[in-house]
Amino acid sequence: MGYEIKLDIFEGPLDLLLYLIRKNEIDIYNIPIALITEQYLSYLDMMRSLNLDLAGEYLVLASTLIHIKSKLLLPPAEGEGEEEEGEDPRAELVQQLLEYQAFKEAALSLGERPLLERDVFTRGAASEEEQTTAGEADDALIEVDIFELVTAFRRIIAGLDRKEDLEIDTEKMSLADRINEIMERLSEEGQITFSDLLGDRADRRRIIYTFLAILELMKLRMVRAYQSGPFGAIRLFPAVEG
Amino acid sequence: MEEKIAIIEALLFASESPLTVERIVETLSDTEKKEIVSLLEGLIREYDTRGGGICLREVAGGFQFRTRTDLSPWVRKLKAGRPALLSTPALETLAVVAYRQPLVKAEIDRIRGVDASGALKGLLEKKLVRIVGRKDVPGKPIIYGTTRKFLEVFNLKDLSELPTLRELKDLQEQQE
Amino acid sequence: MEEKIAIIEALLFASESPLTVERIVETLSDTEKKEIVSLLEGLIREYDTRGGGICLREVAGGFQFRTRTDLSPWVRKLKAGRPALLSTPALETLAVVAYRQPLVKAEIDRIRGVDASGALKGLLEKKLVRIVGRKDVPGKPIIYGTTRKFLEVFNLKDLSELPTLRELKDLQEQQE
Repeated sequence: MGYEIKLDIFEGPLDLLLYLIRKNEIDIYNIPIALITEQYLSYLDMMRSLNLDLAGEYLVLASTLIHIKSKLLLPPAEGEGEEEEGEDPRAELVQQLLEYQAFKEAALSLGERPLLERDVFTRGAASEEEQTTAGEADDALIEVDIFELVTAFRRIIAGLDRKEDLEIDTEKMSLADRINEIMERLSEEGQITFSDLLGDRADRRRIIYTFLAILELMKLRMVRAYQSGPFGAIRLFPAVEG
Repeated sequence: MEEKIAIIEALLFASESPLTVERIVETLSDTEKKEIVSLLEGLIREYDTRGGGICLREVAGGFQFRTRTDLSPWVRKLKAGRPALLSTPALETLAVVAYRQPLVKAEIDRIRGVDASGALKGLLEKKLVRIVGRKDVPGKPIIYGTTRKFLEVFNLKDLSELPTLRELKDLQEQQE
Repeated sequence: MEEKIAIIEALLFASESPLTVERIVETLSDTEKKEIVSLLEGLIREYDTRGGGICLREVAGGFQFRTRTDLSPWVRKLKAGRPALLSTPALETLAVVAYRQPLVKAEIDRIRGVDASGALKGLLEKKLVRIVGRKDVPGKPIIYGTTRKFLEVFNLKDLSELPTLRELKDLQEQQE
């Protein structure tokens, strides 16, 4: 049996299962579960004895296989009479295997396309114009990915004290949103009432964050709030000229 | 040669990413889109007929000069670098994202039967996959999709050019 | 076209710097320098006669394809509208503002460990960051926050959609 060398090429439990199905020339719609389970488990044993890292997913599939096997062994339950055959316990697994197989093939055909920097190459040198004109017009579009932004933030935070490494909580971000919105509107309109700020979309979350934002802005002494008597409209003014 | 073709050729050559017809229209300003498309088609034919080392191709929604595929051994030899290969997990993850986008990581994990975190991060770093947004369900999981660079690297005009697989179609029919 | 010329053309095109005859000799290995020089001269003539947007020129001790000099106004026009990339300092400053807003410059400086004035100015010009107000404390420092354009550029509905550090860490850990 020359399969030792192939061990590390399995991409996961589904991949191993597909390999066994292919190796035994089995019809995927009619998997002999007992045989496949036995082979699957002996592969896991082998991987373990070779000290290969066994991802938890391999064990999950092992238990799924054993579960299906036991279901197939059970006599059909009463009432689930002969006329109506219960669903094949293998159906879900087959579905999953077919789906995975399809994507595996898709991956292969992607890999076979003429790939940039492997099969085709674009112009290697930067053009003269690129080097001379930095071309950073003010209103130019900006091409950055949100992933780069988080990565940048993480990089900076990594160099700081541990206490800086706080989880970014989304509540603070919602608050920042409201603060931005309030300051934007104040600079446009000069003054604004609490209910103007809520607008038509006055859900609970929005009311709370708008209120918290105003408190925060007052604490920063960026806005002043006035109320025209009890139950009157709360009116906000910028505390200083922007 | 007509001056307009020369200009278009210079623009294509100078652009660092596939050049869209729209950008050419903006830059030339006095030429209709239809005319530019037909000039581009003419250029593609001209380079193909000539059989030189360069050809013009439509990729990622634009046009770009590229080296002829069959000459890649020579170019690789010159560049003396190993081709930037994607690992099998990366390629599988990319295939799932490409065909099922927009989707969340849990869906990728489910289809591949293993955790896709590592592969996904590599693809994000290579800019083949990007964060599209968040799903409006509890936990607001991040939604992923492919990038324009994905189209460039895999020589695709657009996503509809991805080959449809029979198995995939069968599955979708079964699911419905 | 002779295959050798096609190969040389692909090499010239893909090379990052002007390609010397010596490098071509090394790469082709079975062709004499003299022959390559004459093929290169032939290519220069061919492109010049064709009068397209590209020409082959001898520069810095090597050969390189370039856009025709008289077409540079068009190329410059194209480049003027190209997407600008953010420099690393700009990106880092933007990240700090995005995650820690509203905040004053002193706080950005402290977190990044360098003076953020330049980067901040650039971000203000690009309208990614704006002045939210002034803190009513001695010196009245300016308070910064991100703009609506920032959300648009990064395709976010609101700031709470910014990926958290934990989400990034989850992606990272699997690889290690």
